[in-house]
Amino acid sequence: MAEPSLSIKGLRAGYGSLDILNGVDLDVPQGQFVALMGPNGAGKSTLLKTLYGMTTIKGGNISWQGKDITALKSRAILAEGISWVPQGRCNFPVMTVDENLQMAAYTLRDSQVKAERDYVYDLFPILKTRRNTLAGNMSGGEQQLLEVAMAVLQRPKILLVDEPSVGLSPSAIGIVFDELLRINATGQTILLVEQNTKKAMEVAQRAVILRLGKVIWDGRPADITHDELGELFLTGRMRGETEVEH
Amino acid sequence: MTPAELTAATTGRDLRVPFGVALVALACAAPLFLGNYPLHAMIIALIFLLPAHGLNLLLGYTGLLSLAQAAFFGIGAYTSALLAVHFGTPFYVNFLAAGLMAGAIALPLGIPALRLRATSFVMCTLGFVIIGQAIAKNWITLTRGDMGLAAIPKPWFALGPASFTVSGTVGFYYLVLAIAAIATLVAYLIVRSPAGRNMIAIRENETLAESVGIPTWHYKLVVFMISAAFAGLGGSLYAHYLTVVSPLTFQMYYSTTMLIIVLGGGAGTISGVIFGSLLFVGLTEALRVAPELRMIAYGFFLLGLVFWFPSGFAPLIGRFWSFLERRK
Amino acid sequence: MTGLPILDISGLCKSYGAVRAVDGVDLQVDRGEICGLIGPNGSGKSTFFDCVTGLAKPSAGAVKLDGQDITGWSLNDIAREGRMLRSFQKTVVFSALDIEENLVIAGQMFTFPGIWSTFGIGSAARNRVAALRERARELIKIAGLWDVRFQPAGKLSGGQQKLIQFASMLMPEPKLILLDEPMAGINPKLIERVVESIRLANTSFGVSFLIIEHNIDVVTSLCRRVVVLDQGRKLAEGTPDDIVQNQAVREAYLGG
Amino acid sequence: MFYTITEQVVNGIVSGSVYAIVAVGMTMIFGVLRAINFAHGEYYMLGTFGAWFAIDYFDLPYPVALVIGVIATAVIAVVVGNFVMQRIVGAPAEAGVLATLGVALILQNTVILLFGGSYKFFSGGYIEPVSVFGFTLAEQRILIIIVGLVTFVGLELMVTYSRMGKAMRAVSQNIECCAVVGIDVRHIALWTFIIGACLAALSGVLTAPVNVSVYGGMGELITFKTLPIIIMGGLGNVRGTFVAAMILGIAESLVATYVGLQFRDTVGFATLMLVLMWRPHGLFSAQARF
Amino acid sequence: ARSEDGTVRLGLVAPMSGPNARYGAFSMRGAQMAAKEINDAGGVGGRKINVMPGDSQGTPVEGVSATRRLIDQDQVDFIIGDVSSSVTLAMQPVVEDAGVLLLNAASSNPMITYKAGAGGFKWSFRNYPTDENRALLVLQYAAEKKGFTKYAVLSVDSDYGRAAIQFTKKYLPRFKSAILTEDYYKEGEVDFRSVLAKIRDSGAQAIIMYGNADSSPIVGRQMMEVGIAGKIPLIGNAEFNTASTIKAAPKAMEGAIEAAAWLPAYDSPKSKAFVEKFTAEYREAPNNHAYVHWETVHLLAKAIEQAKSIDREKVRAALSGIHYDSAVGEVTFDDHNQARLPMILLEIEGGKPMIKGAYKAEIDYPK
Ligand SMILES: Nc1ncnc2c1ncn2[C@@H]1O[C@H](COP(=O)(O)OP(=O)(O)OP(=O)(O)O)[C@@H](O)[C@H]1O
Ligand SMILES: Nc1ncnc2c1ncn2[C@@H]1O[C@H](COP(=O)(O)OP(=O)(O)OP(=O)(O)O)[C@@H](O)[C@H]1O
Ligand SMILES: [Mg+2]
Ligand SMILES: [Mg+2]
Repeated sequence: MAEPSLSIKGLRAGYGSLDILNGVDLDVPQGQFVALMGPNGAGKSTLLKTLYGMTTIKGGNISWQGKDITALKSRAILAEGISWVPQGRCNFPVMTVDENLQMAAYTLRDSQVKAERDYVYDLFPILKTRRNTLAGNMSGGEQQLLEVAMAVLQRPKILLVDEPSVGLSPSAIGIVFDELLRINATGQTILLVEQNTKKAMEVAQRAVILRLGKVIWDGRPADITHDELGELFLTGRMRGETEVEH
Repeated sequence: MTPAELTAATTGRDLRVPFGVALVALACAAPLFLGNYPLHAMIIALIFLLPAHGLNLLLGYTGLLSLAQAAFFGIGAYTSALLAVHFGTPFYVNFLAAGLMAGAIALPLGIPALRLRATSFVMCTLGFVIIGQAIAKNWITLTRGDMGLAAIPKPWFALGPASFTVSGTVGFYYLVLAIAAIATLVAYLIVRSPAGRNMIAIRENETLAESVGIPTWHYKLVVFMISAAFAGLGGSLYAHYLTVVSPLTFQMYYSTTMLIIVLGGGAGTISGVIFGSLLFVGLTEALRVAPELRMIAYGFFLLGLVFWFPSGFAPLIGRFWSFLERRK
Repeated sequence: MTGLPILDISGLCKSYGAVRAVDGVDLQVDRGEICGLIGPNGSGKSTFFDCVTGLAKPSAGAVKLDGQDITGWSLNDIAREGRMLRSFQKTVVFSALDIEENLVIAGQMFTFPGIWSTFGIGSAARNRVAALRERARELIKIAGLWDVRFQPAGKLSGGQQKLIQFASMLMPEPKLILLDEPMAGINPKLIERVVESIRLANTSFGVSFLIIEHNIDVVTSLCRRVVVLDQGRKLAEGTPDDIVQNQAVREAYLGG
Repeated sequence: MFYTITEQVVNGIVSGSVYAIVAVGMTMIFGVLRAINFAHGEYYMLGTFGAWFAIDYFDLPYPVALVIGVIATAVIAVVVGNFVMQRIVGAPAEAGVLATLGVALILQNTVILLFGGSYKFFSGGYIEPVSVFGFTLAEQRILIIIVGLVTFVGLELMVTYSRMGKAMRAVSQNIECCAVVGIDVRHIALWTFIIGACLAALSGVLTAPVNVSVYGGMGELITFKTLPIIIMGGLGNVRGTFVAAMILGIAESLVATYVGLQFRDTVGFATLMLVLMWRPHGLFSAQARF
Repeated sequence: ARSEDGTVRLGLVAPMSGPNARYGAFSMRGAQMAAKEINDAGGVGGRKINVMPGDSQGTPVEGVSATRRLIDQDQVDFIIGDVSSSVTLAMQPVVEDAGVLLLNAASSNPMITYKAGAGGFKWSFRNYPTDENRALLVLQYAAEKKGFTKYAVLSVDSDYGRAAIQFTKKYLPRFKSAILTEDYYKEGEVDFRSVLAKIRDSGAQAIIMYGNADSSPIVGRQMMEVGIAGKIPLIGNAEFNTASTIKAAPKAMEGAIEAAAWLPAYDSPKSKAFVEKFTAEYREAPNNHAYVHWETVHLLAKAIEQAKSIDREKVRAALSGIHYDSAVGEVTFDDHNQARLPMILLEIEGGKPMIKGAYKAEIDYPK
């Protein structure tokens, strides 16, 4: 494996006094495409939020390219080249698609913005046709596309995406995942949270499974079958392990 | 209501009862050890408790921020005063009429206002106060305008041929205490009923509440009327206690006072409101030691409240409960 | 149980300015049926739901529920009838309340006749609420939310909130439930359970369903009939197998 | 008759332009902080006091006093912004009401404590009446109208085209998402607040010569005039606020003439209620837009 | 008496915070200055006067709270207050119950003394002219000396402004006069242009204005703008005669007629000395409220002196029969505990206030 560029050690974090992550260890080398999976409420979104500086960290540390980013605020993290697409709606509903993309480029220089915008319009032509529609008036799936586009536009070094496939039609899911693969090919690291495990295991180079705030499985998608995955979600153990116990 | 509170409400009942009894006993015995002036402060606190309960039902439970309490307070005060001065009716007639009048007027006002959302609703309710004051000032034949109505008689009751007048601070204190206790019980029963749960649902998410079949519009209207009636009853006590009403009764000051009581005590809890009214009146009276600095200190108190106790002092009470329980 | 369809919609249209979100759709849901509604993003599925349930006013067309014309009724008018309930695509819950309270509220209006009775404090009211709690606990177990049942719903994960919404729909057992993407963000194992409980409600209580879903596996396994929308119009209708084979559907929706 | 009506309309426009400058600051603050600023009038008062102080104690000319009044307010706004306003971003509406009421009490009574409660006499400005199209106005009022127009055009441009303006709109719509795209919400909130407070101060100093009296409690009335305007204009809507201010100015003027001055202060809220019955989201748009 | 510490405990209820704080500030300064003068001269009967403030915020409920506190907590024997009539009306029953002497110095609503003395409340006194007296005086002067018959009303929308006009109307027929337009402005109003234009077109000969001092300069300036300055004079009472008001709009104030309990410009040695001393002390000229409170403290001191005790009963008796020389003339009380006060009438001529006389009138109480 290459030199780890994102390194999470013994991370404990949560909301207020409530701990959700109970010691997460994860090393992600530059350019890897990681799928984070796990049952509902496992703490996947919380992990991404924590990486983006949006929760209270109780212990452990996060470093990125050798730099400790544990205590940084989200704006500073963004400046380090880490972008986040949160779960659920996150756009400016009373601004047009065009303006939303401009806001996404808030930290970029003005000259860059236009080129970047044209680039995402090429990627997602449907957004181009709706460029003057208010974001809040679009369908759920269209908004989801917009949000992915907003993050892509920032050209981050690490992209944290939380369930980008939610609400997308099968063909749109195809487009989004193709795009993730493509930007991954340009060297960007991707941390993808997905419930659509089938699709996620197709595209990711590595699968990490979280349960009750801990990593319980980490390996290549090819090394785990679908049924085993389901079993892991439910019990936290592989079938093989249970048999050994008996 | 947070789950913590819900559990506290069920498991803590055994403690609540003795504690509540002790509190009531203390309140009953207050005239034995309180002078006239502290008793007066208690009376004011208890009078304000009524509109505050009303506002709490509206804001704390149903999620509607209203500044109209002063308007209904004023309507109640004037209704009572006019009846007492012109017709010499006994207290309970004036008192009930004040509540009914305020509640009834809330209906036509609520129908257009409750269609508005958040800030527009707030401003509309503020408008009621301002327009109410203009009416009280200009409908001179009825209200005597700015001269106000003075010499409102002390509360008296007629029971058949016998009649009985409540006079003196102590007498009035017991009258107000009894009424406040009943009002608190009524408010408690409302929020503990299924309707109370529906009100919270409206507060949390109106569209969702509608989609699960809660007639949000009716509830809002009913709660708005109930809250107005509470304010009207408070206004009646106010008029009989101070013996004057003037257009100044319609003043933003009273609306914000109610707001401070409810939020300071803890919106969405009954005990919080009781605590809030005592605290508020205690504070304003305590601050009298430095008249020039009084309002400045009060301003800082508000800021402290917002930033350090954003959900009022009720969580403190909750913590006190769990402390007691752990000791047990 | 045959006869009239439970939901009968004809020529439904909805436009927002120049956008024709729904453009003349006819659709029937038979009694006891589980019907699927699919289509590409922005094809007008959610808008269709909005028009049927009264959240939006249709520009044209008629909606009949159980033989009764309910076109133009408001969301609340329809919901209060208690025959048809819906869930929302964007998850909404009563954030400050725990799961049990969320579910009790969802069932409450259907066990209390009229708003005045909800102010009741007697044992009759208490018993009703207790029964609701009982049912709520059952559903919480089914949805796999037992461990977090005391947490405020607003502080649960996205998927958990989606499950609360689903469970709320089952609380009062209406005749028809419209679900807008109930499986979005739910883990594969739980999807199986949700599918199971939909089947159960359908077979043992005769609840009909109209389900918007992008998870095509779920749609094919659950629905007897699937309707496909595209750009506000009905593109196809038929059994899941027909639909998956349909060339037009493949192009517009499934991709390739 | 016709002359009277026209004259009253002109009077209405004159008072409308004062309302407009104060209200636009408040509407911007609301747009970003989602808080009704009950202390807004106090910044109007502070500006006036600053200018009065400069004139009375140091004999400075009016234009210099104007600058001093605005700067003094800005300094106070920085403090209030840092310690109070930034912290109510994203808080529920009630918190905003209480906090700004608290600030109003503090500012108002501190000024009273420092300068005494009595009214002061403002002696600067250009108060000579001049005749324009047959109407006589104090020169100062012409200045007010001009400054009002310039402010509005400037703000409208800023809000639509500048980075800051767009960020302000963004903050008003979705705070969490601002973190995602890297907008510093607290920074934007602070600056919006300072600009809003300075606009209030500016209109305070501009009107001081014609209003003459300066006293600690003068802000409250302005706050109450402004509230219906910003709701009518559509919260956060600069253009709407301008139009609403003019409508209110003219309506007040006509009511004062044909109904009675005592009803003047009710006009704002009465008009507001009528407007809201007809258009629940204000005169202009269904949604907030700067 | 309750106070055993050898002082005279004197409560002062006034709005010390809130929008009307400016009245309270003046009242307090006037009273404190008087107390200091008396104490420096050895006190009353050897006792120092201790002024204890109570904030009424201008609202009845706060006023009553303040009064209660002064009585029960601070153990005062005498209270002076409040400025607002509605607050004073609410305080009356409280002092009546407690048997504490209330000496009002600045409320002008006639009801206060309708109900006092022979009217019922034996502990309420008022050392301030009522609205009725003033209204009559102004109208009489305007009609007889100026020949006005057509008036426009522009008064403050408060108990004070409203009551003054109510009594003006009572006396209109006597002078065969009429009111053509009637408007009331809210305290703090700054825009009078519309109303002044209406008045200009109405044909009124004078504007009857009963208001507070801070509005007068604004009205004056806007009269200049609307073009009626110097043509339609102001009459009534709103401190037309202070130097700053005249300076603000000299042309508009020319010919203004005012009837007042007192004015800084009043030309008597005692008054002049007060103004000088106050200005030196507080770097600000006194207003009417400062004066009346200053004078009332002195009046009370004299009553205590005459009673030779701070026993309230005795002081009350002394007050009823007092003959006190105030800065504007002799003060006595009638059977309703209302002071018979001279009222001064001034007219501005050539930019200077000219005193046209001091008048007293008996009040006819409603039967
Ligand atoms: N804002 C919050 N405050 C308190 N607790 C929270 C909050 N958000 C989430 N939690 C808790 O953290 C746990 C993990 O939540 P998280 O959102 O990380 O789950 P997840 O793995 O992303 O699940 P899903 O697949 O359903 O999105 C949940 O059980 C929830 O109770
Ligand atoms: N309020 C509105 N104003 C304008 N256009 C709207 C509005 N609501 C929906 N639309 C448009 O109507 C079309 C249909 O939207 P709808 O939400 O019904 O799609 P959908 O089929 O549910 O898509 P998805 O699968 O992405 O949820 C979209 O193109 C959307 O932009
Ligand atoms: Mg998640
Ligand atoms: Mg949809």
